[in-house]
Amino acid sequence: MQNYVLLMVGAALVNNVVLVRFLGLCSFMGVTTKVDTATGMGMATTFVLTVSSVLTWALETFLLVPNDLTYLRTVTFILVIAAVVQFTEMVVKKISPALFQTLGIYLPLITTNCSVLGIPLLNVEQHHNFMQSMLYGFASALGFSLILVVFAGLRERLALAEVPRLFAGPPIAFITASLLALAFMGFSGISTN
Amino acid sequence: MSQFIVRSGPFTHAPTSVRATMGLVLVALLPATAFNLWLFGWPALFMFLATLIFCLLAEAGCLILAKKPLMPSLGDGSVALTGWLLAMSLPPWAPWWICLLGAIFAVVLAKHLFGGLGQNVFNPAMVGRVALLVSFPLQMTAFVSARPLGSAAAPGFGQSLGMIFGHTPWPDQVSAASALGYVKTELSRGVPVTQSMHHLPDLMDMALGLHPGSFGETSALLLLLGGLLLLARRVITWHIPTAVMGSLFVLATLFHAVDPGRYAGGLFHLLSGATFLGAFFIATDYVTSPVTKKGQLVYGCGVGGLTWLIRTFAGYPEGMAFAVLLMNALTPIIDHHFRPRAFGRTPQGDPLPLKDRT
Amino acid sequence: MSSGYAKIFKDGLWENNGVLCQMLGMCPTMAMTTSATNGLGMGLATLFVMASSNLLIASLRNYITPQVRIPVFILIIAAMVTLVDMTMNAYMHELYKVLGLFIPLIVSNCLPLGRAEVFAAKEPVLPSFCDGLAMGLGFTAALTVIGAMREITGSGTLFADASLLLGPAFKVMELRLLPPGDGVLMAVLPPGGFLATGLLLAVKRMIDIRAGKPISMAGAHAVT
Amino acid sequence: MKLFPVRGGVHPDYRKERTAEAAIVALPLPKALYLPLQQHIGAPAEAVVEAGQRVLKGQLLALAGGPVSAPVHAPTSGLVAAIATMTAPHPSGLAQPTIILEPDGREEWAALPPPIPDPFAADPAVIRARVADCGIVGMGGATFPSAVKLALGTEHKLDILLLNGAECEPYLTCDDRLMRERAEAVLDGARIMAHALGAARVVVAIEANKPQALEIMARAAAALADVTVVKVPAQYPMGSERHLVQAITGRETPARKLTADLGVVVHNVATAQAVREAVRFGRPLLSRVVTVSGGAVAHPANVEAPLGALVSDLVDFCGGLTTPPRQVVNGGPMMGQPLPSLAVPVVKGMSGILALTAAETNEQPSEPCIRCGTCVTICPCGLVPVEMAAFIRKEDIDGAARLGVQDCVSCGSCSYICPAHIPLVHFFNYAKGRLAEKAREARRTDRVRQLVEVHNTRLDKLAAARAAQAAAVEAARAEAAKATGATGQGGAS
Amino acid sequence: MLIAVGSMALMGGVLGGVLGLASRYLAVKENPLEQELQSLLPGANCAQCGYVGCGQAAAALARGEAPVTLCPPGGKAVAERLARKLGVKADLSGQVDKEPEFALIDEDLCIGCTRCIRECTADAILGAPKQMHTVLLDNCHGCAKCFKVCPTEAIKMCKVPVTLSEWHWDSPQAHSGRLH
Amino acid sequence: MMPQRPVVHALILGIFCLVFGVILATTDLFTHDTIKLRAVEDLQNSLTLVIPASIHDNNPVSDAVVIKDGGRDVTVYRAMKGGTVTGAAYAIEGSGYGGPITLMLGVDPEGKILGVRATAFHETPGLGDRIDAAKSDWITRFTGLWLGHPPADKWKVKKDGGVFDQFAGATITPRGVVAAVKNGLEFFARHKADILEGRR
Ligand SMILES: Cc1cc2nc3c(=O)[nH]c(=O)nc-3n(C[C@H](O)[C@H](O)[C@H](O)COP(=O)(O)O)c2cc1C
Ligand SMILES: Cc1cc2nc3c(=O)[nH]c(=O)nc-3n(C[C@H](O)[C@H](O)[C@H](O)COP(=O)(O)O)c2cc1C
Ligand SMILES: Cc1cc2nc3c(=O)[nH]c(=O)nc-3n(C[C@H](O)[C@H](O)[C@H](O)COP(=O)(O)O)c2cc1C
Ligand SMILES: Cc1cc2nc3c(=O)[nH]c(=O)nc-3n(C[C@H](O)[C@H](O)[C@H](O)CO)c2cc1C
Ligand code: SF4
Ligand code: SF4
Ligand code: SF4
Ligand code: SF4
Ligand code: FES
Repeated sequence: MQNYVLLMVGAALVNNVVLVRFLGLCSFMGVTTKVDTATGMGMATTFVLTVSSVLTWALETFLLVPNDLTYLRTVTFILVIAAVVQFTEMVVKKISPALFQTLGIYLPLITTNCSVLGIPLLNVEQHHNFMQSMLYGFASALGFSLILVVFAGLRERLALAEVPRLFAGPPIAFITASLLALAFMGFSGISTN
Repeated sequence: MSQFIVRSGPFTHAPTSVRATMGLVLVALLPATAFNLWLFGWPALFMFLATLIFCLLAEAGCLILAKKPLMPSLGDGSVALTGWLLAMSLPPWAPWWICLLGAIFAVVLAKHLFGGLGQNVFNPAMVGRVALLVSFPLQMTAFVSARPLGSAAAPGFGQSLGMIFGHTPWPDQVSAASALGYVKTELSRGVPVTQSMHHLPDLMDMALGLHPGSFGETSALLLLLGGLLLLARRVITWHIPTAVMGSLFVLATLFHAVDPGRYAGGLFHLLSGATFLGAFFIATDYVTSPVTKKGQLVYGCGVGGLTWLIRTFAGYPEGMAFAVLLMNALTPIIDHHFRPRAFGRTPQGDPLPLKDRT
Repeated sequence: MSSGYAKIFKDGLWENNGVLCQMLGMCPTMAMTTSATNGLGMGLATLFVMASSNLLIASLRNYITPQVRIPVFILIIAAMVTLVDMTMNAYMHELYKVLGLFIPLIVSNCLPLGRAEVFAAKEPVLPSFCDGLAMGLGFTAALTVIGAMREITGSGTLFADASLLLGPAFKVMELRLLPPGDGVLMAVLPPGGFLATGLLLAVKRMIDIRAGKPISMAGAHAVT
Repeated sequence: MKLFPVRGGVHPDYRKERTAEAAIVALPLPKALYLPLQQHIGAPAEAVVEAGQRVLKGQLLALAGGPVSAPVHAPTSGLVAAIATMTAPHPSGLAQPTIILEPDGREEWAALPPPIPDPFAADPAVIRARVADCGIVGMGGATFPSAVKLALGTEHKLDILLLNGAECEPYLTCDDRLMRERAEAVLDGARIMAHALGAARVVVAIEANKPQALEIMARAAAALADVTVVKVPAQYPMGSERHLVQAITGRETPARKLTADLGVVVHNVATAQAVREAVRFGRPLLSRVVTVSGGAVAHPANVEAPLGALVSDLVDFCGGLTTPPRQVVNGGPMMGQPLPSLAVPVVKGMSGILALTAAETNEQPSEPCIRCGTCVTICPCGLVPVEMAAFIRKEDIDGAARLGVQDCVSCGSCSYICPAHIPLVHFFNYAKGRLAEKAREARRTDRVRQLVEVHNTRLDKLAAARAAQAAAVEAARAEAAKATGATGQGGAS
Repeated sequence: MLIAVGSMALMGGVLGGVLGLASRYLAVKENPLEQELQSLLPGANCAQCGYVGCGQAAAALARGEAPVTLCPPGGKAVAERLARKLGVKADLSGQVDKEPEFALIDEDLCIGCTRCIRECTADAILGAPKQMHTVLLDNCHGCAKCFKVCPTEAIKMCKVPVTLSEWHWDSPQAHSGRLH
Repeated sequence: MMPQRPVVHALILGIFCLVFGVILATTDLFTHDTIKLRAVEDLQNSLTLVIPASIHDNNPVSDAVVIKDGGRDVTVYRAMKGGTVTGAAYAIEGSGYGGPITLMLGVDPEGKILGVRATAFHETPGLGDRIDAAKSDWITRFTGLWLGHPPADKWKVKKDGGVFDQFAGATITPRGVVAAVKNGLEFFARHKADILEGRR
């Protein structure tokens, strides 16, 4: 139990996907102009990452390793993830326009977010079992969502600040992210195993 | 009359100003600063002045580049305060280039790239300190034990000048670990907290400030004095300091009760590190903390809790600066969620329902 | 048509640079720029993948239906990456030892997919290939510059270990600018990556302003 | 009586001592009176006299221009010199139609409507009609036509008429003096209004910084079972209707509702006195008490001035200006409006004329907001001034509206307290103006769309009718042709 | 080798089939303009435009809420393509809001020709043939159609005057009060 | 757009997968063994760093034994000269600031260190990465030491009362390495007989 908690704290805070692992940065920069968008994206990513962690665990355990096909890992992982995400999007769009507006519209963004491949690959690298894979995916996505929302809050405030012309927009966003990463270094060294 | 008719009312204003506010904070910092100048001697004075001057120069440089007038901003005391607080959070004998880089991190990076006073989202002094700590862990954890000015062990004027601005080596045997650092190192080699406590100054000395630490953080009592002045003059309110110290104390005491060998006690956490400096002077920075009282309580608890977490579990022995920056990042979200309830409206912003009158 | 190709290259290198304007492929931009050499290596590997995947996609685009477009594009890119990975591991092992870590990550880089969608899926083969090349070059340049910024300030060196990547002849590139241990460590840590990128964006904007170009603020209008 | 706490607010330097002991003095009749047609909220009044016409004191000069409007009467007898446009006592300095009356000094009364002998037996509608005819508007500053407010009793079940004697604005003492000098009249008027409203009780709320008024009013009320005098704490803006109601009843008026929905109607003490004059004596609203004060005024005083007297007349009456003022204000320093010049007339809502020195205004160039949060703490409406101003600064008016800028009562507390001297209220006034403008625009567009639709349908109908007519004519002609054809020949012309 | 190729092909077939099925049976009617616009956008779904992905960006473009220059990854090329598709000029910065106006008929010049009445779509002009015409201020929306047809130039377009109740404070940043 | 039957999409994606599957599988076919070979070469290269070439004439990779230690299998590569074991090398793991540190440790039959190298770690550049032989000679200073020299309670960094230098500003990494090397020597001491005699 304690192991799982540590695993999750590690994935969410200490080795935060965005600020430490450097995964999913394009979404991080793209969807954080508004808190609402960031929240939606966070929820959608949490869903996809959890599902894809489980799926790829199955793929790895039942197809790739038994047949010595690990060289196909990257290809099969990303293929399955992309297709599943696209399929989910279609299903949500059809069955619930409301859900589509809150979650579904974010799904296409997720395929081009490298955390959906990065986290499954990390799962493999760290030899996670089924439960660990799922929790790791889930917690990483929570960490991702947290940073997304926090950063969106900061950017909403920056949008109202008198930032010098040279830095307004993306440059100051990166500098803010830099200071956020600096703050997160406070968590470094928390042992998670 | 012509100049102000373009403005709507009110036509009377409270006798407040940014300058007066900042001035009061500077005054409140004086006792602790003076005491620590005495405690750490000439090198500390040079370090302090260097930091202050570099910060003022950095501000002036930024203002010139931004083509803004110099005086109102330089004179309102905010950058002096940033420099002062930065100096107070540096090791007392830090060399000049640490001061310079700190000033650049604090004033240029954390303040002026965001647009100057009031626009920054992170506490400039703490950005300066943390960037230095991360970049120069060695120099930033080189503390000294007290050598009061005038005592035999205190370095002389010329020697001190050399230590801060040149390459004069430190006198032997002055370097010392801070209390938090010592406990953490001992713990990492398996020495329980209960045992390492015996090698630390007693709580009275800790409260008075007679222990190694950053330049301005050691004297809890004098900082408290300054804090009370700020409270009395209503520059700050009780919410943030109480929340910071309360949450830190409660967490530390609880865990200490469960496992005294692993976790240091509440009083120790209060009196060591930058707890008082942080609670009264740093976490309270207007610009980077929430504007509502409820928000401030949440923010303060966050700072206290994270400080404890980082001190107890993470790689760095002291967590106040990180905790402040982390909560700075959360401030917009906190502000968003803890807006006061508007008159005649529900917390969600809808008009209150009309009650049936009977 | 030559001016068309000139424009493609100008776009890739400056006007519509993948990192500095499109802000795609940010992950390797942050993760792989602790030194100029790393940036260069990652850039070159990406360059190869982008050029070849653009080439393939442009030639096959007429056979792909919209419903399966994204999976197919991703498949092609991933296959190219795996191909590069295996080949380099086997036949360019020394180089692989330096770059090996970065290569699988190219799949998840969103720049190749972005270019596939925006260019290769719509344009003929040769321009697409050039676009991949140009975007890859721009990407390489940006990563190398960011890497250099971080390496100089963080470790005091420039192009350290470049000879491992490019061969012993490039030993001359390896410079030491500060005494060992004198760097600002933050630069090579995560905050440094964001900071260097932010500063580079500001520099680019300054140059564009000097050149009298209108400045674009991505996403800025949506916030007002 | 148990009071309830009110959130926020400030304690400005009251400076009331300068005029608190100055008994009300009447202004000698000036050479000319300038009576703007718009002295109230609502539609402007419409002049019913012409230039050159002689009028008597109390005679109707302009008729209410709509259901929410108020008539204007002659404050004295004299000659209508002209009806011209003239700078309004308004920050815009816009010109507006004004009746210029040259007094003849004879103070000849016109035939007034007869007194209502026993107002407490009269039909509320009669009282309302009288109040409307006498041109009475709220004298607490809002200048809302009082008769409209007196009609609230017809739709709401009212318990309390709350008489607003808070006078929370610094400097102003006109209500204070009125209560001290004419307590019986004020209470009589209040009870008449309570009767008109159908409210059983009158509660008089007076701030604690007016002990004499409290005492005198309490004494006057002692004999009246239905009147209670309550001491409320001196806490700006206690005089604000909704906050006063909260302090007295503990109930919070829901946004976009009226206090009447809670069973309370608030009127100013001067309004009450004016209502009494109208009901008991048939006298329209002709004059008002104005506090003339401020550091630049030689002898501050409470002046009862005929409406239409120039501000400069009052200032001269008070000894003139000792130094050039930094600001001349209509009303109190917190909510008052700057006056464009001294050559503007006294109007019904003008409770004070303040000539303030720079030291008094303490106006300083604004600095960047340091997010101290004081404005949030003190805003009596629970708003977040700092954020609203940030949105407005970026011209995001809708963002400010989402934060509730329209709930702001412009009390000025936030601007008063702001250490960075940011003109917060000015930002909010601007935003509210822009929002109102947008709403007007939207209404206008809607109206135009409707008009165009009507126009088009009319044209269509017309075209259809014409087509039908043409077809009929055609048919008739064909018919006729057939007929002629059938009968052989001959010309149907 | 066989397993590798076989499993890959199988995966591809199954996934392709599923997506194909989905696209057929889960299809949702979409605005064709939106779809066309979306096909012009990069499809990088990076959200830098401030919308959630290219689909939402296209929808906003179709609604006319977004400028054609919205997409940083697309750069100038996409902006031009979008502009061509939507038939707008890419550079819209020169446009200024017109202040509201109304028509005023100079009664001395009006010859009662009624041409203006026929033009006015808002029924804002009163009058009969050979009689003087006046404009109902409340109805006129300043379209200036009447202004263009008047043979005697009796119609002038005037700025709507600010009334006391319509006036409002200018922004404190404007530093240009109407008073001095 | 022509409406297409689902099977068309299935075919397209299937064929693409098939084609690229063939391509990748073929490449794998050609590169599989080479890649394996390279891995072995890498291993050999790291072994030569900790076992001097002069003391053996065999290929240590092929003379490996697997030792069970606790629940772990440790592969020990043995250097032999003329059939007698002259040295042994094996991977050990320590924990540093940035996570696990993998080291290769070479010892002679007496348990004296022939060499230590860090082969994989994530320590901070400029701080902990000085355990890399390319960055500083710190790691080479283990050569020639054994469990009694320095005495067992001095196998610590100076800060903890031992004899090993810590890095300025980084104690955790050296502490981890010293502890790992000490553990490695104790492992050898425990299994000396098995290793020397080649029992598994
Ligand atoms: C039926 C009715 C409608 C009213 N509508 C408004 C209104 O739209 N705007 C307004 O300012 N006051 C209106 N009032 C007057 C308010 O009750 C209140 O007296 C006025 O807003 C001034 O109060 P204040 O100065 O505290 O804001 C209305 C009163 C009545 C009886
Ligand atoms: C902030 C604020 C302060 C006010 N202060 C007073 C006051 O001190 N005295 C007063 O009579 N009205 C004051 N008013 C106006 C009252 O809200 C209300 O309009 C008035 O009492 C209604 O009476 P009337 O219609 O007779 O003027 C204030 C309004 C606001 C918004
Ligand atoms: C950014 C950063 C990176 C660090 N990296 C290392 C590291 O690689 N190795 C290490 O032993 N300590 C590392 N540390 C931790 C400290 O520098 C130091 O080791 C710790 O505070 C205890 O060392 P001391 O006892 O010498 O103070 C790092 C600290 C920071 C801030
Ligand atoms: C109570 C109080 C506390 C402050 N604390 C800090 C601080 O911790 N760090 C700092 O850089 N400035 C501090 N300031 C000064 C000022 O807010 C700072 O320069 C701004 O953050 C710069 O925009 C403080 C000011 C006040 C009034
Ligand atoms: S009172 Fe002024 S300085 Fe303080 S938060 Fe409000 S606007 Fe900012
Ligand atoms: S925001 Fe409005 S209501 Fe609140 S204090 Fe400011 S002026 Fe008063
Ligand atoms: S910025 Fe362009 S590529 Fe990115 S989501 Fe918007 S439209 Fe798509
Ligand atoms: S301007 Fe337009 S609306 Fe106005 S009167 Fe002329 S035609 Fe009618
Ligand atoms: S490279 Fe774009 S999300 Fe990672």
